[in-house]
Amino acid sequence: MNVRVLLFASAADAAGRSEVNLDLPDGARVSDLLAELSRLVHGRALASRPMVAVNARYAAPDTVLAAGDEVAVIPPVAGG
Amino acid sequence: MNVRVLLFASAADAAGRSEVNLDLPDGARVSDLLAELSRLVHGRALASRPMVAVNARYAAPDTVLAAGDEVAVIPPVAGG
Amino acid sequence: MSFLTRGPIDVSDLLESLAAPEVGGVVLFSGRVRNLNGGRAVAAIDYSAYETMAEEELGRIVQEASSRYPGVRVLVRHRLGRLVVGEVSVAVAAAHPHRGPAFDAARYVIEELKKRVPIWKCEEYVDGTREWVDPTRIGVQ
Amino acid sequence: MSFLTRGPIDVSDLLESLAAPEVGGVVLFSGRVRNLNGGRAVAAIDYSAYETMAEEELGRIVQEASSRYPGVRVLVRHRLGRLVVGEVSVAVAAAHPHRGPAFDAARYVIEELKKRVPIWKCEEYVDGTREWVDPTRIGVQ
Repeated sequence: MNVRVLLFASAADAAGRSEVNLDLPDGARVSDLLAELSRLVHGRALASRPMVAVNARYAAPDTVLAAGDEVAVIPPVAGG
Repeated sequence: MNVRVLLFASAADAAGRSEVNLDLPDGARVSDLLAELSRLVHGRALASRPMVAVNARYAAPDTVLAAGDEVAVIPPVAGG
Repeated sequence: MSFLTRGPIDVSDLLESLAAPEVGGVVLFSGRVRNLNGGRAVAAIDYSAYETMAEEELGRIVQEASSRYPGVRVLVRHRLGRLVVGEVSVAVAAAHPHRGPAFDAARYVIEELKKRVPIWKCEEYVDGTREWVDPTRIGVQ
Repeated sequence: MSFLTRGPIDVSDLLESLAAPEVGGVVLFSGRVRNLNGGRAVAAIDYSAYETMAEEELGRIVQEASSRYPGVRVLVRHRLGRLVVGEVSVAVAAAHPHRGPAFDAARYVIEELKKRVPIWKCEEYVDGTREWVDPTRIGVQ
């Protein structure tokens, strides 16, 4: 299945882009997506322990993804 | 000695005036002044347990007064 | 320094006065006359003060806030006279490089003001009666 | 509801929006770009966000504040783009009949905003370098 991954801030800088489309096996979880993403950016640090959001809500590493999900890699936030 | 006593808010209403000059014996304390003041206003409530300020600072009942002091009877404050 | 005023309090002016390059957080508390107190419908409040002492006591409170929260800058204004519902009666603004001390200093100043500063309010109710507010009486806040 | 804005934040406008006869206390927190962070001289901050999620997360935080402090009304604005020292980056305003819940709600919202809302800052230093701010790094606040 195809999943759209948005990258922000230091994660976008590390990956050299702000969006990636990943092809993942059905039933893939957030943790699988992060592993696949790390391979794709050749070990460039995405941010130590980034948070992940699925469809604009924070999601735990074991969250199962569905086709069409919008996933976002969230480096440490710093609003205010 | 002569001491000027300022009355405010409910205390001024109770006494029917906003200022009183009291003649007190030398060495009189804040508590003596309050007793004298109560006689003067014929038992009309000054406010239960009013605070007293001497020269614009809160003063304990045993504070000794001096001639020329400005004393103020402070009913419960309600600023804000 | 004059903390007391008979004219309207301009909170924007207070905020601008606290602008400085090292300031990261500003907390402003503004108190307004509200239409209900102790279950009674309030029309207006007449504020009066022992003015010389109120100025001095407010100066002491601001000093205390500066010692407790080093680096904080605090401004206070309290209005006197007759205010109708919705008008700003008091404003406390605190600025600091970080938000924590700004919040704590603003809170400290308003709490101490309410406890210690010789200011009184005579509430005018919608039914035409009036009464001195006594926060030490049970059931009144 | 739009909590994010690219234009200047008008705090007077927020305060006016919260005016109501039952309001007794309003607390406004405003955050500004300051000239020093972690010992480095800051010239400007570029704020960016995952905008759709930031809007939703701010909406959830405001809802939480309303549940925790019944009767409170809260407004929030966060600015995006490049801000120089002294500019207001964020404003939280909370109104309530009593001051306690107004203080607590404003504090709650700004603390949660800083923890959870996907907004980032890239600091531009006076020496020409720039860096993403990571509040989880030790020694940085």
